Amino acid sequence: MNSDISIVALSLQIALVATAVTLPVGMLVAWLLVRKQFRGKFVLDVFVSLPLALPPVVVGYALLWLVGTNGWIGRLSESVFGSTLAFTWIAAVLAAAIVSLPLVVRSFAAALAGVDPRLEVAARGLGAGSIRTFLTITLPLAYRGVIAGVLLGFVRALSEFGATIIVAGNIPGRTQTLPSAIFTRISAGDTDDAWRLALVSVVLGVIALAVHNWLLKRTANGISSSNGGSR
Amino acid sequence: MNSDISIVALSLQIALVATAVTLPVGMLVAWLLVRKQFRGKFVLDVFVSLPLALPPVVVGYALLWLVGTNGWIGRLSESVFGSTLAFTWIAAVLAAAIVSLPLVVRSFAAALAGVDPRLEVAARGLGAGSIRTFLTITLPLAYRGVIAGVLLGFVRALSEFGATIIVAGNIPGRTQTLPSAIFTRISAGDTDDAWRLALVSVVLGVIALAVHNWLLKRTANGISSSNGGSR
Amino acid sequence: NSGNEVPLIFAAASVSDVLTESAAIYERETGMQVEFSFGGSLTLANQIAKFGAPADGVFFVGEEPKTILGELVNPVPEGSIGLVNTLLVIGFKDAEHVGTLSDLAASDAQVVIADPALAPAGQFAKQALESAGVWQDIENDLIFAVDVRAVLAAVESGNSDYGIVYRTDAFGSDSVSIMSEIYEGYSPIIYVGRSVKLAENSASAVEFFEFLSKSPTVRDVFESAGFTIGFAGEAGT
Amino acid sequence: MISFDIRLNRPEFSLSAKGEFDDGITAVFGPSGAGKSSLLNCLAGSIKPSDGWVTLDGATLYSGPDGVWVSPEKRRIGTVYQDGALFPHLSVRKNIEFGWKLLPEDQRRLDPVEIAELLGLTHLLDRAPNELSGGERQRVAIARALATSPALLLLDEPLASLDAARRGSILNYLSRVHTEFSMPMIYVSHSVSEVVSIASSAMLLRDGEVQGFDRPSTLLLGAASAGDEFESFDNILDGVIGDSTDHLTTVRVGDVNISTRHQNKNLGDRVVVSLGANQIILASDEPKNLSARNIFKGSVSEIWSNTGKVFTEIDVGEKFIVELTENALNDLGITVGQNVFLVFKSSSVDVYDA
Amino acid sequence: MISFDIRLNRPEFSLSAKGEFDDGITAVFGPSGAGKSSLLNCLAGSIKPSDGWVTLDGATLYSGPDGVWVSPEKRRIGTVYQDGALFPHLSVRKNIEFGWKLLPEDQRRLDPVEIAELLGLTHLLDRAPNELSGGERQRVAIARALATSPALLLLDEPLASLDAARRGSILNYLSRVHTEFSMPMIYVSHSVSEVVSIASSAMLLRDGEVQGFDRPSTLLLGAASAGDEFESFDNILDGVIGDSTDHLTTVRVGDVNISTRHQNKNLGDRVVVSLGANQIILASDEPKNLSARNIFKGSVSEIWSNTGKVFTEIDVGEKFIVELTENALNDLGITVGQNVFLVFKSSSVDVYDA
Ligand SMILES: Nc1ncnc2c1ncn2[C@@H]1O[C@H](COP(=O)(O)OP(=O)(O)OP(=O)(O)O)[C@@H](O)[C@H]1O
Ligand SMILES: Nc1ncnc2c1ncn2[C@@H]1O[C@H](COP(=O)(O)OP(=O)(O)OP(=O)(O)O)[C@@H](O)[C@H]1O
Ligand SMILES: [Mg+2]
Ligand SMILES: [Mg+2]
Repeated sequence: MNSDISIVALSLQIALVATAVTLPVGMLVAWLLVRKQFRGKFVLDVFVSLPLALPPVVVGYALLWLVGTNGWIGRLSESVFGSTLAFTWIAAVLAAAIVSLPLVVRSFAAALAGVDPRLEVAARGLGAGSIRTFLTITLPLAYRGVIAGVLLGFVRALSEFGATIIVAGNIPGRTQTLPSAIFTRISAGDTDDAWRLALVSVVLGVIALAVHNWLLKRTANGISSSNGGSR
Repeated sequence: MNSDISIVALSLQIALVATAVTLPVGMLVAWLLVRKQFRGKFVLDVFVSLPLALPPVVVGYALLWLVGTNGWIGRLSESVFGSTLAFTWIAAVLAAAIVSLPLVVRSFAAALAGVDPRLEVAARGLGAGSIRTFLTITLPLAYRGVIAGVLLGFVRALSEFGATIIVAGNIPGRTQTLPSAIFTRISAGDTDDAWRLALVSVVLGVIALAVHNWLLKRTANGISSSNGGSR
Repeated sequence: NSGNEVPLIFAAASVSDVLTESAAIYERETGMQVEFSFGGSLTLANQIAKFGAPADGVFFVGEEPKTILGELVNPVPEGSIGLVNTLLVIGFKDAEHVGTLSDLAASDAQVVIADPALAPAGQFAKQALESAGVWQDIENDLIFAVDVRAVLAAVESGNSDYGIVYRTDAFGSDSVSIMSEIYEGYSPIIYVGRSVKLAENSASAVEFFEFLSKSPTVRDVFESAGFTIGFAGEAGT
Repeated sequence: MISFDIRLNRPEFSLSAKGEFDDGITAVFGPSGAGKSSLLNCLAGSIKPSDGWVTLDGATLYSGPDGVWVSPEKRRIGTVYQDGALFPHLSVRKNIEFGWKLLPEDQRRLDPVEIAELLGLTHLLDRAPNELSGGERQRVAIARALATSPALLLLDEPLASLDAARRGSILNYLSRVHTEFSMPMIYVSHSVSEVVSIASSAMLLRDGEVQGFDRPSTLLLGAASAGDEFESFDNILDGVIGDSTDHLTTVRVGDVNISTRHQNKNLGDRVVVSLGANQIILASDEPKNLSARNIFKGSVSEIWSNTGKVFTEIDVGEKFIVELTENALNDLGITVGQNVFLVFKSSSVDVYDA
Repeated sequence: MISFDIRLNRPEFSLSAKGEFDDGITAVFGPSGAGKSSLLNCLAGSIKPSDGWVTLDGATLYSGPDGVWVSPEKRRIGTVYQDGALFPHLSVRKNIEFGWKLLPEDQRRLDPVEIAELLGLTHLLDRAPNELSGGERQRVAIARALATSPALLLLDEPLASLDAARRGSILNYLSRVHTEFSMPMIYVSHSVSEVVSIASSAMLLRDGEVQGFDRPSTLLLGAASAGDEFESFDNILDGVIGDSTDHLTTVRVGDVNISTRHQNKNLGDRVVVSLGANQIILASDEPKNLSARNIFKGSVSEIWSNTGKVFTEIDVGEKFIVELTENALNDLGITVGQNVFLVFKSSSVDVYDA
């Protein structure tokens, strides 16, 4: 049970950090994809979407190459930290962030594109610069897609297994997340234990979903304090 | 190479059928979640979102139980087909559909919720019943999220591995999809072959993304034949 | 020096519970620690051989992983402990009894084994079927599952009538019936520890493996999980 | 005929309206926020009242007590929304044809192409709504609602952003549609001239309450008295086109022949005449050598005053209401029963199709 | 002062407008689809012209040839959009304060609370925009733009869905803001009375071309002649409040003392007077015993006719334009130089703050 708690804690830590990374990155990418025209836009689009098209295991191996002694991330981190990131929790964060980024970007992009540009123009005319306009008008108006994207990304990060186990391993206490723990229990024939941990995953997912719905409702309320009777 | 083609064909078949299933189901669920109030709504919400919170392997085992002789799907299919669905391509479709459904539902729901209800009211007033209103007004106006949801769902189905390999196995020519073929090659140390297949996955993903972008643009154009100069 | 560092041992997930328990004993009795990363034997071997994963030791079963690792690992020292497993034919609870592999082949029923390309258990099963001379017969009725636990689950859930699994797996399940035990026709199924040649904490890994070989408490743990204990040199590793 | 008695409760507003509108054109007016749009929405079924009932031509559309609710698409009520509510993903053509296409062929009384033509939209048919100007959008909204040949047409300030010329021609078109297809209409507007020229009865709403329901002229007078919804009162009279010269047209109102600007109308056409009460001058002696073309002798039948304004009713065969200042009243020494002369210019008279 | 010479090309429309607006209130009018909103958007920077330039108080805001483009938030131009464009996710209060909060304290010349008060929005501050009526939304849009104390305020049909009373008080408030804060304004409207009461100059657009730029009265006359944008011509005159009685107020226009309805103004207040050309009667002899309070002697300085209407300019110290019919002209035998009497009612005169 004690180790259960530390597994959950580590999983949450990894998923939260991954979400904290994908949120701004995803927003930036979505914004670039939706509002900017530039060369290499499709390449960027492909690049962030790739991890969705590949089985996570492949993503895992690709990442392992990158963060390993021969990859550029690996060499960088070796010169900075004195070791590669492979088989550390940071590698798990990387894996989780990369596989959830496509979900986040796609949700954000659909939401941003749906915002009425005339309202942004109106905000500019009232003296708000482009960044402030984005933060105070575009983002709040895109809230449904943003909140959905964060939910998808977070929950996907929480359930990430295939890439994580390759690049971060399955080291109890250091990189063993809920999914890898479940896998280990199943492999060892510890079925009851495995289901118990799966149940924990479900509970975390339900909590995330409940928070998502609450945020959605709260934001919607903030946005229009009542919808009743409005034509 | 020949077998490559059949692997790709099977993968596409599975992903397409899965998408064909998740599209209407996802739409129905999203519509229920967004526009209806009913008891058990949150349960439904949790239920379709669960597969995202669980590692696919767990989903695979759960499915294996469901399609087994004691599961209700299993009993149904045994009475219809005389055998369980496990280790057939239909099981792979089931797995792919279930893991991609949450992405589809979430995207659709965010998009539907963003449609201005006043336009639906206007359509009703012009004589369109609720279904026609949904099809001719709500759906087209939610196009961004719908198209994004279909992309996410399709590509996720294409890359599905963890659940598929448990419930459908890895039978070349029958249930071996791209991801399982890649995994097999990697495990066998056939790295070159594995990377080649991974590249095929990437190409499929890029094509899907290109189609997505094209659809998005086409629909946007159909919706407003030019945006230039509009305030 | 580096010999005092905690070694990281890549171990088959199927022996994760017994190894974790042994590590606890190791720490209790010697004060030294050890870390594991669990996975499929082939996956682990590939991580090390092809992607330079930082393992100090490995602990798994089968020829294929060993081939993949080749010269990267040290040979198993004389007298090292090995966990020996055997194969069983299992059946869904109301499946007809089959006594031998030939009966199994003759039954025409669907049989699940682990995928020889993905799991050592599959390779052992394949060897057994081949040496029983029924591989050709049964090939069309075979279903390959990703690993041996998936085989067990497929039979437990009634999706397949028969399956070939390790003895240790079947012991944990009460929803399958054991049809027969297969004693021969495949390489010995032995989980052994090896240290990785150029790894930093290779020596600490060796120390842990030595402890496993010597400790009677550890031996109890292994035996109560259903393994037979063997030692290198005895059974031609 | 639509009848209703509804209540609608909102956090800071409640509407309570009861009425029965005949098959003419009924104007609904009142200050901003009075509940005009809310009332229309309740009739169309866009919003559900909190309580009450609505019937159209005898059929119950809504009944709170009986739990009856006819969904909007079954009501055959067309609505021109205040904000247009055009479908942004459909071209102007598809917007206009949206409801028309849903009609059984035999109920298609108006042709979308013709409507578009008459509302000056033909060159815009392939545009998207977001490529239209404000006035163009309003016209598309009108066309879209008309094309469904509704049994009742609700218009919520449909001409607010149109220029006078366009406004006049659309008003004309609307009244033609009204008579030709006997399509009852309910018309929300802030513009007196619109209300007066088109409506046969009017309802005044204020703060969610019905403050009056009468002929537009009568009601507008009350409104003017009650709180300046309008700056002035207009005399609205039914008439028939008489002789025309190049520059003038005579309109016969009862026994009175009124000179108006030249009208492109035929002898005998029925028209409605509107004449501001503040555009008529009274004279106690017969005036001479005035440019004013209309000088009629009559007698004062009534005098009353309202918020500092004085009104007199003068009977010259027809009754005209004239706005005066207190000073004028005193200077001329006007009393009830006295003979006076009405003086007004032909250009002060507006003439509309009846 | 804003100057511009811009071209804007759209698939089926092109705008080409050159002008220089002083720091008064400039009206822009013209038929629906003429390009009024497009022009305003080009000035505000909401859309980029295809070519040309725009300068405000000497600073270049846009120059096609030089590639200059000042982004909208740096222009200090406030815009009241035709469709409001309120932020749906912000309360009325936050909408109004949006731009105001972005201003450095020392540039906050108008107080949002006060603006809301004056526009009758105080009780709506905590509402969401989708809970407002059409007219309420328009007022919030005005308040939001005003609160940024812009160097130039653009108003695109800001009063289209308001009742007359509300409209009058807002027009009043706008002209007060204009003078008090010397805030230049550009005002798009279809309503003559609005244009005339508020603007000091006017531009007429038609089909994307500038058709005229002049004093509103002069231009409106031209417009009337050119195509009935308006039904009538109004005399617009500057005046000063004179004596008041209970019922009447005298307004001194040059040497002429005009009687108007009682005005709640102080002696000496500067005002603008509006009097419809079709509300004035001419008499060749001095009329007697008329209810009309304003009778002035003058002489005919000009006579001309336009699309069947005849106009005369009468000089009574000030020049008034009077619309007549051909018949009246002939009957009275009016010729240039002849002495005549102007007759009009005090209630025909509208008085606005200057
Ligand atoms: N969705 C809503 N929620 C709460 N209050 C609302 C809502 N919609 C309108 N109101 C309020 O109800 C009242 C009536 O609104 P309504 O739109 O019917 O007015 P109106 O008479 O049409 O005004 P206008 O002439 O300005 O369009 C107003 O006070 C308005 O603020
Ligand atoms: N985004 C657009 N794309 C193409 N054409 C447009 C677009 N917006 C407006 N137009 C066209 O440009 C012309 C001028 O439009 P604008 O909105 O400036 O007219 P307006 O004078 O403001 O009319 P109104 O009084 O009806 O608001 C119109 O013909 C209109 O159809
Ligand atoms: Mg309204
Ligand atoms: Mg406009």
